Amino acid sequence: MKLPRFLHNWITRHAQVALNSLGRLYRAPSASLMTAAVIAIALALPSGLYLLTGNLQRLSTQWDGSANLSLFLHRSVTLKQAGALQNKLAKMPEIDSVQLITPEQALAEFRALSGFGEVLDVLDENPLPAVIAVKPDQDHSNADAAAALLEKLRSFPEVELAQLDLQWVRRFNAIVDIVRRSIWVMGALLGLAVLLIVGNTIRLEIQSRREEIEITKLIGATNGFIRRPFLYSGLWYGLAGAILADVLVEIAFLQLYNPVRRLAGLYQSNFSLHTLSFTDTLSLLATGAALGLLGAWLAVGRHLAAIEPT
Amino acid sequence: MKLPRFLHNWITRHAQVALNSLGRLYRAPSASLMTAAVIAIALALPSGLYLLTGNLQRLSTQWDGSANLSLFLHRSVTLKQAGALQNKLAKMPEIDSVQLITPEQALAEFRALSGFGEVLDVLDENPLPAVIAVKPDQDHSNADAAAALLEKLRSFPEVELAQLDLQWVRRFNAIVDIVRRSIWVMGALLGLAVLLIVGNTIRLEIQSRREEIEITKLIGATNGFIRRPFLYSGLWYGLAGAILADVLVEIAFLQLYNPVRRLAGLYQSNFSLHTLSFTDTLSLLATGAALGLLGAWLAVGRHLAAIEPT
Amino acid sequence: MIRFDNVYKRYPGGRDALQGVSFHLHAGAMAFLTGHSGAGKSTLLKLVALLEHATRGQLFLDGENLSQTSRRGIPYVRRKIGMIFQNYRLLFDRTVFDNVALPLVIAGYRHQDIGRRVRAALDKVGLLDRERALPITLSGGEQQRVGIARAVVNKPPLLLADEPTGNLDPELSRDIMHLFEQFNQVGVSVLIASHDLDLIATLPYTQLQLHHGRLVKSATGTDT
Amino acid sequence: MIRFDNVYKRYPGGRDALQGVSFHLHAGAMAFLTGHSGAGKSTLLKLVALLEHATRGQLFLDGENLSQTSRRGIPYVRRKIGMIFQNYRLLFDRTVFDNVALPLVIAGYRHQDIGRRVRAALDKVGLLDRERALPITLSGGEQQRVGIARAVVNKPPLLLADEPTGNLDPELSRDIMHLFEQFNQVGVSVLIASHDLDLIATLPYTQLQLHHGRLVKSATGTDT
Ligand SMILES: Nc1ncnc2c1ncn2[C@@H]1O[C@H](COP(=O)(O)OP(=O)(O)OP(=O)(O)O)[C@@H](O)[C@H]1O
Ligand SMILES: Nc1ncnc2c1ncn2[C@@H]1O[C@H](COP(=O)(O)OP(=O)(O)OP(=O)(O)O)[C@@H](O)[C@H]1O
Ligand SMILES: [Mg+2]
Ligand SMILES: [Mg+2]
Repeated sequence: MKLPRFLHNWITRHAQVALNSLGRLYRAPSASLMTAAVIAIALALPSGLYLLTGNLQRLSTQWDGSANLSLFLHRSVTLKQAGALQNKLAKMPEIDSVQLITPEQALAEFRALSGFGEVLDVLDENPLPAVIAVKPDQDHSNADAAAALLEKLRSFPEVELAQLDLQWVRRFNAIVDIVRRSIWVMGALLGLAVLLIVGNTIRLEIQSRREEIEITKLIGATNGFIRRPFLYSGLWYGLAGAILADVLVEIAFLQLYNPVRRLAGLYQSNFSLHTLSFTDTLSLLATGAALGLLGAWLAVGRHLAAIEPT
Repeated sequence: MKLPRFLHNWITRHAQVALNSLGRLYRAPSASLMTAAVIAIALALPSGLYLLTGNLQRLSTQWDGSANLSLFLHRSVTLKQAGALQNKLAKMPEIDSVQLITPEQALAEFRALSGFGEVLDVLDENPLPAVIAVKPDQDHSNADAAAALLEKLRSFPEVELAQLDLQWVRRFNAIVDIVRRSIWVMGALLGLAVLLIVGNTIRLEIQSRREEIEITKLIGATNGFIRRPFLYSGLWYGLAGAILADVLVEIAFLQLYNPVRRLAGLYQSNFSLHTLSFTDTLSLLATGAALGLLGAWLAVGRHLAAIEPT
Repeated sequence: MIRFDNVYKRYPGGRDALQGVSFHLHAGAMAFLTGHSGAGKSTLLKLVALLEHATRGQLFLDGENLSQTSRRGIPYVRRKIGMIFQNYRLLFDRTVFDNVALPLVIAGYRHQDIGRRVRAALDKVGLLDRERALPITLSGGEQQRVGIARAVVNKPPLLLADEPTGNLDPELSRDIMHLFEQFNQVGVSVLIASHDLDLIATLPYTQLQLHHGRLVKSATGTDT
Repeated sequence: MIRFDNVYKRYPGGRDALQGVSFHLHAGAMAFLTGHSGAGKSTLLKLVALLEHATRGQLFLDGENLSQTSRRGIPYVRRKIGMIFQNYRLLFDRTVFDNVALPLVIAGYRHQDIGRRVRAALDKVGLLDRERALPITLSGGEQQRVGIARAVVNKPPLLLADEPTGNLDPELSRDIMHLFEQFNQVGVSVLIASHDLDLIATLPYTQLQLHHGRLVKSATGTDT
């Protein structure tokens, strides 16, 4: 394929500028690294937060924070009858899933949660009833629909008491609310920080190359010609910062991996932290490059026009 | 008091340079604000984290994560006998405090924690024993001493079963471990970031004032004379950043204040977030100024020597 | 090539640098611009290169009315002009070669052409052996000659020189003036601001003399 | 005041700028330094101001052996010298007043003294009315004169001038030379590098002529 001459020239020129500005960064490695490191830290923190919320969400689906109904059965109901009820419920369209908790399982869970441990062994008989945990489907998870479902289930003769776990839902929502607000505050700050850092770096770079800009304007350079290397610098800074950020996030999550495993172990969960996926990494790099370019663009737009040769 | 002439000159000169460099920042307000904002964000995040851990610690002393002993009494023990045992234990030197939990209280607590709620009302009789919660004093809180104490308490005739709440201690420690590691990772990154940002800003500023530095060296300026305005710039940047960071942290915690109150309410706690105290604010300002000065010092040391007039 | 029509230039601050200047430098002509320090010589050259804008009056370059040039058009006007600055204005972090190559790079010349043309220009000012040097390692006169090479490298139709021999010894000054004459002979219009009255007196070109911003002696250029 | 004893200067890259230069400029004497572009004039002046270090040989300023000056001592040597640079080297973001005041500020003069001295120096170069201007708004010759005012403002015992009249018209050049003579008459030693052979020829001072780094004509200065 033969490119038109105009396009060929255009590509050659851009490639040259891109390489030149990369070379300029490479020739001052410690300075460039410092700038990239600052950008990396600013990028790593929101990425880390993003990962944390991702993991939190996975955790919350394991915990299942949506509305749950508990049906406490009469103590006279046999296990067989309970199993039959379970099957009947499972076929109802409003219900997503049901789980039967036998009195023995309920006691074991209580033992684990309360810390009363062996002391319960001294009880003469198991005082707990069998329980069926009911999870409504998506459409019946809101407060009203769940309450209507509750009314319906309450009418089954085996059920002594039906209860909606609103307390737990409220608690979980309160926690999620706090986390969401923290992330919103930090994320906004850090997004701003990336733009400021890149913009500031490019601004100071423009300032320190003021003489060069004036001289090239003097001998007939267009604004586009002058802008180009700065935009590429911004791009490279952002990209380098993103690569470093990726490394930082991986290191940080490696630090957390084992403690989280241990904690999950204590709760009999096999939950483990997920780190950045391939697509995550790609979007981090793209975000870094885009922010770098945008920051450079803003700085160049504001500060390049102010430099006129005299 | 009359200052010696030498000292008087010295002070005048420093005051002049300090004001001059402040004036220089003031004359380029948007640029200075940008730099200060970047520093502020970097300072605000560790300050916010510091506050969070402070609050977490307050919370943990409320929860009391140290080793606890639970004494489950025989069901035949009357409330009066239990009260007498409580008083006897409270007088033991190894023990910090004791709390009697009657079967009724234990049932209520179980009800609240388990979510079984009203279903327990259908029980014929309360199956739970009375419990005495024992908190060892500081010296007997470690695993060995607590185990020895446990052996001793087990021998009381009223006690059916004595149990050390190690599970809860392990869980709490695992959580604390995760939080500590996260903070360590983030704190290290952000501390580095502040130094890098100030250092980078001063480096680029030195670069853009290279001509000025060369010329002043040409006409006989000492290194100290040239260094001074940059050090003051660093100081001002750090200080301005710290002031902004203070504002940011206050705003962020204001965002969190109400959700946390609400959450604490759900747990019947009157816990509320503490924000930066007066001393905290002072140390934030001092830290900002010190980091600014240090960053400037490092940058000036590395880059000023490289500029020699020709 | 250049026509001034009753041009005034007042700088912000109220200083009148040019007052009622009118003259016409024909295409292919060569002329000197003289006058005391602060007379307005550099200002006149800056108006032509659109580094400053006239306060009143009209000026034309190559038939184009410069007061009507848009911002986007300015770079293309400057590319028609080879300008030599009183204070050289070299890039101190680039080699002599890269400095001289700059106008060609800006104009988008091809790599091979650039090398050939740059070396030809450096040869003309006697600095071919210094192409890899940084300007900071050159003597004052050598820097001035790099500036001259940069101005002529892309063979512009107009050469503007502001004190091009201020830092050259008499012999080299004569050589450089001779170089300008050579360019003039192949059709380039040349306008040179200079203090070197002795040297100018030996050459047969028009003199435009400024005195406190007014043209006190002017004549249409005559080609040799 | 200045004594060179078989001084060699080779720049990194292998260029020999000075070769076996010996001369003695007595305290209170005035002399000119001449030679072609690239002969080594600026290099010689830079060695005196410790902007460069001699490769071989010894040089003395005011009796002090400059090859033994420590890094910390360099600024104090420079304060003894009023130096005028070929390329002015003014601070473009400070006013003319602040530029001229700089050596006094560095030396720690008091506020009141500074104002008085700066105005006296600006008056001598005819720029008293421009003290609030920024250097960028001055003509080339005016900038050169600001540089001269800065060099003389703290009355140093030695004046080094590198091409101080390169951008001045002949009349102003004579005035500035006359100013140097006045300084010389009150005891200041003066060494001026210049291409203006015609002007120098009219003045009765020693000439040190350099040719490719070697001193080809030298005589001990004689006071007028
Ligand atoms: N940007 C500016 N702002 C204000 N005044 C200026 C500016 N540039 C030049 N001037 C003033 O305009 C007058 C003419 O300046 P110009 O540079 O044209 O003189 P010149 O003839 O080139 O002098 P020289 O031979 O010293 O270079 C001078 O008095 C100068 O101070
Ligand atoms: N820093 C440097 N590194 C390498 N070579 C240099 C350096 N400075 C000067 N030179 C070379 O040393 C020689 C003498 O330079 P110098 O500046 O002393 O000449 P000059 O007599 O002042 O000339 P001019 O009249 O053109 O200013 C020149 O050939 C120059 O290229
Ligand atoms: Mg001029
Ligand atoms: Mg020189």
